[in-house]
Amino acid sequence: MRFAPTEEQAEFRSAVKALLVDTCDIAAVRASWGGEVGRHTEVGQGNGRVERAWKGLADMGVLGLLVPEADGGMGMTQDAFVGIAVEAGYAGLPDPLIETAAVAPPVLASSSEPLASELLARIASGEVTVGVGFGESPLVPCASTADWFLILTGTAAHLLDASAVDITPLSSVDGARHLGRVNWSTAASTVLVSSDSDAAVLTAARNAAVTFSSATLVGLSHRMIDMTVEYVGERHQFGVPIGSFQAVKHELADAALGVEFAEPLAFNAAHLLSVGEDATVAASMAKSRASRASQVASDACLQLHGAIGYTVEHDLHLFMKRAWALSRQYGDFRSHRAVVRRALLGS
Amino acid sequence: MRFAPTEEQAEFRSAVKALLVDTCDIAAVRASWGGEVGRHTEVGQGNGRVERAWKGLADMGVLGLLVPEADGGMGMTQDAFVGIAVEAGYAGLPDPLIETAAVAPPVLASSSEPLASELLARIASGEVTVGVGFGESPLVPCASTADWFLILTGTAAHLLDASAVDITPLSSVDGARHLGRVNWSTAASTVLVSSDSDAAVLTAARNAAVTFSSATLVGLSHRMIDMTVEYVGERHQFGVPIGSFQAVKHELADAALGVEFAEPLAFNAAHLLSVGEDATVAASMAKSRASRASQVASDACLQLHGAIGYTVEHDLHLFMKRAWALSRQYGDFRSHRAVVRRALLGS
Amino acid sequence: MDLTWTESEQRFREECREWLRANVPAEPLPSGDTSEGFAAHLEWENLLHSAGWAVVSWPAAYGGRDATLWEWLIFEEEYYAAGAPQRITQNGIFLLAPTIFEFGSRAQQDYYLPRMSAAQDLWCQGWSEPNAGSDLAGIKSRAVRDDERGGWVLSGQKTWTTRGAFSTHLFGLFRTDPEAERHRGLTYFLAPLTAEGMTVRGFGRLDGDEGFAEVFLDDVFVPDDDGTTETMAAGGILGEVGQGWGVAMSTTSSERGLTLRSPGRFRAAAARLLELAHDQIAAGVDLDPAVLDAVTDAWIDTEAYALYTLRDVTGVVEGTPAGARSSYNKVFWSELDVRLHEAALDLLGAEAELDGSWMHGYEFSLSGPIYAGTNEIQRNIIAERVLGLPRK
Amino acid sequence: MDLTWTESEQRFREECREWLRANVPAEPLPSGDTSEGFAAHLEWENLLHSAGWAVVSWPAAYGGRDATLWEWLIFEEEYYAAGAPQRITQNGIFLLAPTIFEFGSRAQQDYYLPRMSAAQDLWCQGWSEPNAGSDLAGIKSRAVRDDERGGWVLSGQKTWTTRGAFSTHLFGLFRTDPEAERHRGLTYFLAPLTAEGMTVRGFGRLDGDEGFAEVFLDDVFVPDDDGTTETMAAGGILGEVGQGWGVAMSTTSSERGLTLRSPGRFRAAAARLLELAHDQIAAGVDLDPAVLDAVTDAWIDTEAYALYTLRDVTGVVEGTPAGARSSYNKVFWSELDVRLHEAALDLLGAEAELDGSWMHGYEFSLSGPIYAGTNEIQRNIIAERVLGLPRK
Repeated sequence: MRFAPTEEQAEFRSAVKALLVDTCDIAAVRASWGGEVGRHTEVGQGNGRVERAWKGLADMGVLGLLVPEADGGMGMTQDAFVGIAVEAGYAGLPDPLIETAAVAPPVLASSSEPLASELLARIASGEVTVGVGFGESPLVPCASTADWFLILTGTAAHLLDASAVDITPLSSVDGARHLGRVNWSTAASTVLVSSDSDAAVLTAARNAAVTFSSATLVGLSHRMIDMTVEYVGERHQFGVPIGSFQAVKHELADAALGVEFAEPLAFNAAHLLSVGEDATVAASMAKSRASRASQVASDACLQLHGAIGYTVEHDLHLFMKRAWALSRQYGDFRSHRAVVRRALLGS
Repeated sequence: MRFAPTEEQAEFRSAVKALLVDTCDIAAVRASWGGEVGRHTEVGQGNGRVERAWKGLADMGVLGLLVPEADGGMGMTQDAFVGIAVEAGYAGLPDPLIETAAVAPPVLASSSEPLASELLARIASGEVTVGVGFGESPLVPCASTADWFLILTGTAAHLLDASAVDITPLSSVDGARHLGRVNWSTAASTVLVSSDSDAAVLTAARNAAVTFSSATLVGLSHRMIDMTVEYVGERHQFGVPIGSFQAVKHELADAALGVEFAEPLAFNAAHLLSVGEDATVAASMAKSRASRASQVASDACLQLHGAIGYTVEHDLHLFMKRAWALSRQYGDFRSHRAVVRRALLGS
Repeated sequence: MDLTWTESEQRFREECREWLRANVPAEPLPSGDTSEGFAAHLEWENLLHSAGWAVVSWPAAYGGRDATLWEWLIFEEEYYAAGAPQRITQNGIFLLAPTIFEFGSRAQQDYYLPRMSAAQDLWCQGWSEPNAGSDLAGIKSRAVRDDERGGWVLSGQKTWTTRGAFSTHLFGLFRTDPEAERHRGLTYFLAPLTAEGMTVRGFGRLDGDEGFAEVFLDDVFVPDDDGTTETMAAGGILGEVGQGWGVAMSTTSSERGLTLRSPGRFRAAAARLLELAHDQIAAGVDLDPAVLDAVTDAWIDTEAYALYTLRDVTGVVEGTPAGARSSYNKVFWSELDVRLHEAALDLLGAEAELDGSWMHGYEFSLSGPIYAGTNEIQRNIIAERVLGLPRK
Repeated sequence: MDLTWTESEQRFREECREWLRANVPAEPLPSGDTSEGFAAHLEWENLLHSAGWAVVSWPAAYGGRDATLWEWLIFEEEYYAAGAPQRITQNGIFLLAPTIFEFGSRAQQDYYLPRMSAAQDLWCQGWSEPNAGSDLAGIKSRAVRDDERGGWVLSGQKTWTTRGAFSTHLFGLFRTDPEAERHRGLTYFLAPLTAEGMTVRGFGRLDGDEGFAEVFLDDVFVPDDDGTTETMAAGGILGEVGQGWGVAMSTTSSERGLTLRSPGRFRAAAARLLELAHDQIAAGVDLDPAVLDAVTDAWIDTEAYALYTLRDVTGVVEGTPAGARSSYNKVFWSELDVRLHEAALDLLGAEAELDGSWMHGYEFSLSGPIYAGTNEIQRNIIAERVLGLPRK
């Protein structure tokens, strides 16, 4: 029994953190915001990508972490990825990291098609990104820049290249999302894996998206809390730092409490994915808690920043809006609790 | 438009409050606790009644407030009673006041049986109490001392005298409850009003029980908050009254906030009963809020009292346990919210 | 209790409803906190004023129709139910006007109020400063006496000035006695933003609107009041010199209290929320029962707020205003507004993040617990001034 | 990560389970916080001890079996899953023993620990006083030096002493330096409740048990330690004179931390909760979906707590104990325990008020956020010592 990352995993995570501090600072996140996004025009003209960070992640092997060694990856397991997803959240990295590097690879690796193998290699090298969507006509972040799309319906994983889909760009509250609704036509040729052939791979893909978006939310929440701790330690009112008021302390303590107990659930789900067990309930537990914790943290952090947090010039909103979006993507607090409820109580 | 008691109602309520301060002090409540109640033996040997208060209420006309003048009552409407139910809650009066004086009279008055008229007169004079239960085999407080039982099933109001029912005494967490499960046999002769003949009277009886138990909970919550305000103003820790800590302030403010906004809902439901409109949704709104507010208030008040509140020697538990019981009697927070939900959304 | 409207009140409601039905723009105007939207809203204000609906509860002489408080409630209910535009004049009408009514000279009332109701003068609030937000008494902007010119010279910086970039006038507190501490030695000033020495810098709110501004005052001259229109146009003082705190507190309690947040706004939002829920149910969207509970909770709380307000208005009408209890009001409506919008986002599920009216409304609702005295401050007030807990 | 148990740990689990299956009383014992129940529990403690299960993680010499922290976790899980009796020895084993292991002399360890594990000495905690609850440093009970007799004379009053009426010994803090303020000048004493000058008055808790006591000390003499069994039987001092605060804080953090609240207790409660839910569903009780959500929420939080503990234990085993972060632990388990029981009451509906195991458990759970440092204090610790917010 040992519930902690290995020393090697912890060191790798630290290196990724250092890379992101360097390549994905707040200015980079801000610059990734999109100009086409109606009322957010003043923020940026970006495309939802931080290329320098992406290149660094490829160079370090993060993008190929779950790609088999035979395809040029590191052939590692999901418990090595979960801490990295937390760091990506902490940095506010807008790129489709968990989709490209953690959801797609196991699905591709389960296929014997030559295309799949080729794509794995190009994922590991950072050449392509993959957009992931749930359902027939899904909302997909980073849709405008994705090279490939992996669409998970109830019964199959469909793989489509960007030219095979029709994307309607949609404006998200998070200007870095570059969301698109993906429309496409099912065909036998689009099916990469079906539930008849390999249901476990489909389930694992769903669970990976849920698990790693939970981990990302944990990171985002930590970031918002850290920003707020710093702010309330500096901001003075009534002659003292506002962080010395007990109401402020307790609001932040509660925010931290929620994140603290969401985190092990995400790590547990990643562990189950690693050992090939069904992680459905575990992933839903994680997303239910991480989504709610991120909401509690957002609310507390905005409130404690007061009016300054309510401006686009302050950085808080960059993280908060990402949390709002991710807390509902791949299922929200309540829908994931319902998964657990049905597993426990049948209804 | 005028949403406030009349001057006359307000004065009457004040007089009732004064009576209860005098006749139903904490010692009287404590003495009403029962000796047969297993683990609470040390508290009292009472029968769940405060006779002196009951007599006073009869003398003042409270018990006959809703009894027609022809039957010896005051022939007033429910909006004159709601403030009194709040005061009964504030005092912690254990007697079956709302059942005897507010639920039973309109049902009895709708019947043309001579027995009904006789009973109304005896209610007004304080000679008899009525236990009220919902369902086929209900839990009824003050069951051992009730002279009559009014059992509301889905389709009828049954009236039974104490000799016609079989009571299994049950121990409640609130030692003043003297709860019994009432078993009895339906017969044509037990039906006082049926839904075929007068569905509105049955609905109003249900709504009266729900509305006035909400008002009672409002009073109980006010009492617990007042006790706590007093305690935290006196109790010193770290060299200051603990009431000066912001966490204590905010916990009490939140408790008060819940009660503050539950109260008008109870008054509104009583008003609808007064004017003969269907109060089902209004009563459920009130009970949903009053139940929840009383729970928030109990939790806050116990927590802020600390260990002393956790003793039977301190008075807080007398009110808190009554709130626990009443918040679930006649439907709890969630089941009443469900009534509103179905009315709004159909499911 | 009498929870019915009189016949005359019902007629008043009919009249409101009819006019609004005929005049509210079919398409919602662009946000009044953007430059293009502001112009459209100004037009709407002119229309409202010309029809006598701008300030229903004011005297006719100032552009109102002498409506009762009950009628005002009815008007608000109909206004929001009709989906009529937000009021860009609201900082003046709801925050400054009550103060002018209470502390202004007759000449000031006659000059400022008609211009305000006609949207000729558009007022913004100069309360917060970079180091004075929740702690309003920490104000550092100052006004120095200039006996030679006969007036006061204002300098300093105000911030978080809602719609400051589009307004024409500022009201705010300035320190006139540099020796006095905290809330003593402050004076309540009025000044045009066009005055020499004023600089306004707009900046963005997180909901994407540009509605915030910083106002820099660099030796802005406000002349003494000689009762002439000319000097009043150049600004003035409300109440006595040095008494600004008391004057401001009266405005603050209007802001926190009944006047700003009539239940109409929340009832209209609750009605839209129910509509959205019915639409989603009809569309066969798989909704967790807990989402329907969230909708129901928000609806019940809206009703509770509406009833609470009726009780409060009864109190005001009968001479027992809410006082410090208005802090209950502020906390409740601001947190209710968040819950109403959260429930809508929950109904929308993954589509909640899309830029739309509910997300926009949600973002706006998040400012409620912050502005007009943070809810932390309000809870202190409830605990100390309503419940009677010790201050220290 | 390796979330599997080793073979030897699995064997340990089997052994626990088998012994418990064979020995746990079929009918629950009456509450150990009542006089009749206490006797039955004492018998159980003797049985546990004779089979070597009383203190599994202690050295064999003191009655344990040198189990690892992981094995201790397994034991706790099996113990609660089996519905085994509450531990009336827990104040000694979990609160005092860690302090004796850390601060006691070898002679003290050899004397007190075996007697404690065998339930010969039953310890209660003398922390709180009428004016020192959350503010432990406000302690007024004092110990005065008596050089002539060679020892200390204790006087004062302790209160909220859980199971004090049934215990044989008291550990607590006394002021040895009357000049020193607050947490300076305190010393950690051990004393038998049978000593001359001790008066114990039991009183009732709100859950109906008699488990609280006040202890009055009227010149109780505690002799200096000369290493003999006789003097140790008459009491003693843990750690240095005047260093009681530091010694006590180590005990307090054991109380707050991992040792007292293993996840086993909550997992067992969550399992019973699910069973109740299934029973109610099978019985056709009309349950609002929100009640099932409350059950699910409590279950998820229990799993989260169990995983959190595994992480913490991994840290302890690898040399990075939780420190101030154990306040997260205390807040979470104590509020989780309330939610677990609330969910059960919600399942029971109108029958929740009946005197039964869930209501009794609910009442007991309400003490969790109060004792062992109120959750208000714990949240202060989280904010100040974990997050780093300014103290003042």
